[in-house]
Amino acid sequence: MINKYIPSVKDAVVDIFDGATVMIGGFGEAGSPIELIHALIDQGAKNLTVINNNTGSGHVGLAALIENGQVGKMICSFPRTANSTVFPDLYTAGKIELELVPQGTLAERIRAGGAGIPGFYTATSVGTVLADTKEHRTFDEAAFSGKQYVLEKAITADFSLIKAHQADRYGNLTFNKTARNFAPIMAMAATTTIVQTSNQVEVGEIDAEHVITPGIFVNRIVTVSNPMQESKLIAKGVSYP
Amino acid sequence: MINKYIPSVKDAVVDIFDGATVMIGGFGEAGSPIELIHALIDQGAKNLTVINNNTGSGHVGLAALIENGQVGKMICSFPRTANSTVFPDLYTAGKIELELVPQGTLAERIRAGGAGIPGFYTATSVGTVLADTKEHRTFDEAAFSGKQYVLEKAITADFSLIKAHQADRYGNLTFNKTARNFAPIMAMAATTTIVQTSNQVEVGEIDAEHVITPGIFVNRIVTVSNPMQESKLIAKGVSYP
Amino acid sequence: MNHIIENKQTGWDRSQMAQRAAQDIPDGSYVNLGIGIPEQVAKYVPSGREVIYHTENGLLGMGPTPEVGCEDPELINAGKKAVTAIKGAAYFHHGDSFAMIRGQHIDICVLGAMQVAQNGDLANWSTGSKNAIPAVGGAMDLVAGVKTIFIITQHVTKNGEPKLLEQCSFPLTGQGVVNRIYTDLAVIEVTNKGFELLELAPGVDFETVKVKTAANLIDSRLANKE
Amino acid sequence: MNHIIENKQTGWDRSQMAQRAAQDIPDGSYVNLGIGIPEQVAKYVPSGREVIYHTENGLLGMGPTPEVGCEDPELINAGKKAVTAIKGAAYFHHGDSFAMIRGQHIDICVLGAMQVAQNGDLANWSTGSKNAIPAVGGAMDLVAGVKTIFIITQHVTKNGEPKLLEQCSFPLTGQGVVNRIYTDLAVIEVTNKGFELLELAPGVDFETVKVKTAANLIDSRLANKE
Repeated sequence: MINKYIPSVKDAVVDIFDGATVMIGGFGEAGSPIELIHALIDQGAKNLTVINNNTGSGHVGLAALIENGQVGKMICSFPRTANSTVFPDLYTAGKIELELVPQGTLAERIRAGGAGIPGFYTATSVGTVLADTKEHRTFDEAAFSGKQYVLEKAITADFSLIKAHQADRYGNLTFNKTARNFAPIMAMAATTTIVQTSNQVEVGEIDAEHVITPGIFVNRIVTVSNPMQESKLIAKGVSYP
Repeated sequence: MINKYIPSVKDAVVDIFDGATVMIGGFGEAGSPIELIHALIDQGAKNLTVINNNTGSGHVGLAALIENGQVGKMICSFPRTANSTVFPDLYTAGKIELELVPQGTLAERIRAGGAGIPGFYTATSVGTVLADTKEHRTFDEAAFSGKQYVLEKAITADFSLIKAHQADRYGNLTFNKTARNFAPIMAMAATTTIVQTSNQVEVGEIDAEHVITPGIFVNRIVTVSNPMQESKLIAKGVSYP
Repeated sequence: MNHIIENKQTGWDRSQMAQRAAQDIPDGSYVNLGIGIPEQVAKYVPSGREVIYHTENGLLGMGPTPEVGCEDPELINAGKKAVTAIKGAAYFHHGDSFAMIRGQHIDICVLGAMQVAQNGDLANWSTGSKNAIPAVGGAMDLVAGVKTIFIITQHVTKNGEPKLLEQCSFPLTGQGVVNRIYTDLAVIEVTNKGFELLELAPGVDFETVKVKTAANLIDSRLANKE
Repeated sequence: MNHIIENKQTGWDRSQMAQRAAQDIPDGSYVNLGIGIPEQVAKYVPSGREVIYHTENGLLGMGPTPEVGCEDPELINAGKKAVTAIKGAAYFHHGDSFAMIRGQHIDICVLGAMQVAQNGDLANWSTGSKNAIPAVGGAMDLVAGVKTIFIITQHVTKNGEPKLLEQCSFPLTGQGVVNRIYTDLAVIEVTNKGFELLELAPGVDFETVKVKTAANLIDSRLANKE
């Protein structure tokens, strides 16, 4: 029988290894799997490459993971955020690497990684410093002619940590509003996709027409009944651990 | 006010021009917008390039459009089907052009067309005659190394004709079961997307979490209350017109 | 527009710039609004027009700011501020959201600017300072993918330096992407010939705008009258 | 398996080939079944194993054939036959469906074959005849994308010609893609060394299989015993 539920966030992240590439869902706090991130802080894996749109805020969640010295490199589109000091300080001190990727290119590179597409072309970043080292080419087809495009390469990961609204034991997922953001594509792009949800549902409760992430993309699910809210923790001045 | 509903299938296809590229949704009869296709037969546009997974069956729908001499070229993955004689006869007689594309490459080329991606790489067809004229390259990234990939180019269209389950006046769509197939990506890839639905719903009736095709990809909607079922027409020996 | 022109003022303030840009958004448009003044545009779209707002973090049909106390931390815009969703909205993931952008499905994007060049080059993400933390977000995707790019910006910097230039000195966000600029002084179109003045803010004359623009400025109001 | 071995027969019939292949599908697998004999595999997966079936026209969680009269023309499989959906199924569009395939998310695909070469090359879409209407469907995507490819095929053609060859003469579907072959005579693994016999059908001896195979055949049953 297929049952992807496991007992705890600790079990969920137990095999994340030093040097692993880890995608973390969320756009700001919306969709951030904060309990999974904190479990990864407890677990202690080092020299991680982390993919997220941002670099976290305050001293909890992703910012705390970075602050704890576990992240060697960030791949993101916007490493400055309100209440974000951890990454900027480390970056300025030369203690963390940054690969800056335009947000849509980041999303599409992740989707490509999940879809078995090693590379694709886009007009995004053409003529900017971010395209300086990229391969350029043109296309003759009418809809795309007369412009330059750059080759962008897929991003894949060893692990993805994401937050879902509902999950059944097959791993079928739904998401809540704009907390969906990067989660469905990150679920596709990782060898091991780890999900936290506050709503464990029976198989069949999610209508087959409404499934956003089919279970095939999910490896482990853990129930976090009352997930913390990043902005509330920050407002209280909480630091993790 | 946005209202993409128009009165009739005749109005819906009125400006499809000779030589236009037309994507037609459906996988076999599931999702085939048969009333829109018949309206296009009545309208008479010629020398069309048609994109569909198949080439129709019997003498109705897509097969009838081909039989009526309106299609100069088919782009498809599987032009032979049960009850399919129209295309095979014309092809054997050298009267219609065929671009044969693996089904997943066809889907991804359409999705790329809709997503503003002029080209992408895939391992599909490498080492086969279908890759003979394609650009090959390798990638160094671990997840993709040691294999050859071919460059595949986006497909876009002047028009897409698709069938939806529900539609609101914004053009938000849902689909029914496996009738979804190519419709959402074809809706993205055409300059003008034309939808037939039997369920006109009010704005807000489709939950924002359950919308499959957001209205931005839809231009015209027409209500076809009791759509015909291709296999039933074929069983009855119906020919169109 | 009349109530603006009747004011005894010189130039447009931030809200008026947003209001002026809003006049040029047609009924039925799909629009993405950048962070800052552009966000205000939604408030001023003339009544009778139905405009659908896209936010790149996965929502088409973004509604106004919620009332205090009704914010949902999982319903935010690209600036990470709480928003609402209209009836008829749709949620989708980041891959699909930027397919909408890159695939030229969004009609208009309204953005801020650090510099705009007369050929439409835009710089709005970095001053090129070596000490700054680089951060680009979705700006490069938006300018590369959206059909029409409107810019709302002060005509000059706080130090009085022109922002409309022959050539940008800051790192570019995109090449030749800007269509129209709404400043505190004027509405300016970027054409094949360069900057063309479409309209002056109340109390502002052509010479004032020309002096504050570090590139040639064509008065197309005259051309249109000829 | 015991009830098969106890039959006083020679070789496996079509259902038994499907049944034999079904034994090798682990619990929890995601499986795509090709048209023809492969479709039958689902009927024979041993009880106690939960296997999820994918059909490339947009369904994960395909269930058995519906009862007569309960067919839904909008719920079909890749062979365009009426199917059902299990509890816990999910529908998606063709782009997403082939992302599952191309992205190596499907564990096993079971397909038919015209020819298989000892290096794993597969030919199953065209005889290369100039008069035939070429038709490929999803076969090239499946063999390029799915982790493990099982083939179910008669060991020889209707005319008695070997289908397991040193090299395919028909146009390829994919290069070096086949992992295991289930024929009416034997189960054969494609390894770095070539075809390796894993198991003989009841009443069939190694020499019989060897004679009907137009390539070297290694008896790895012996190797395993050594």
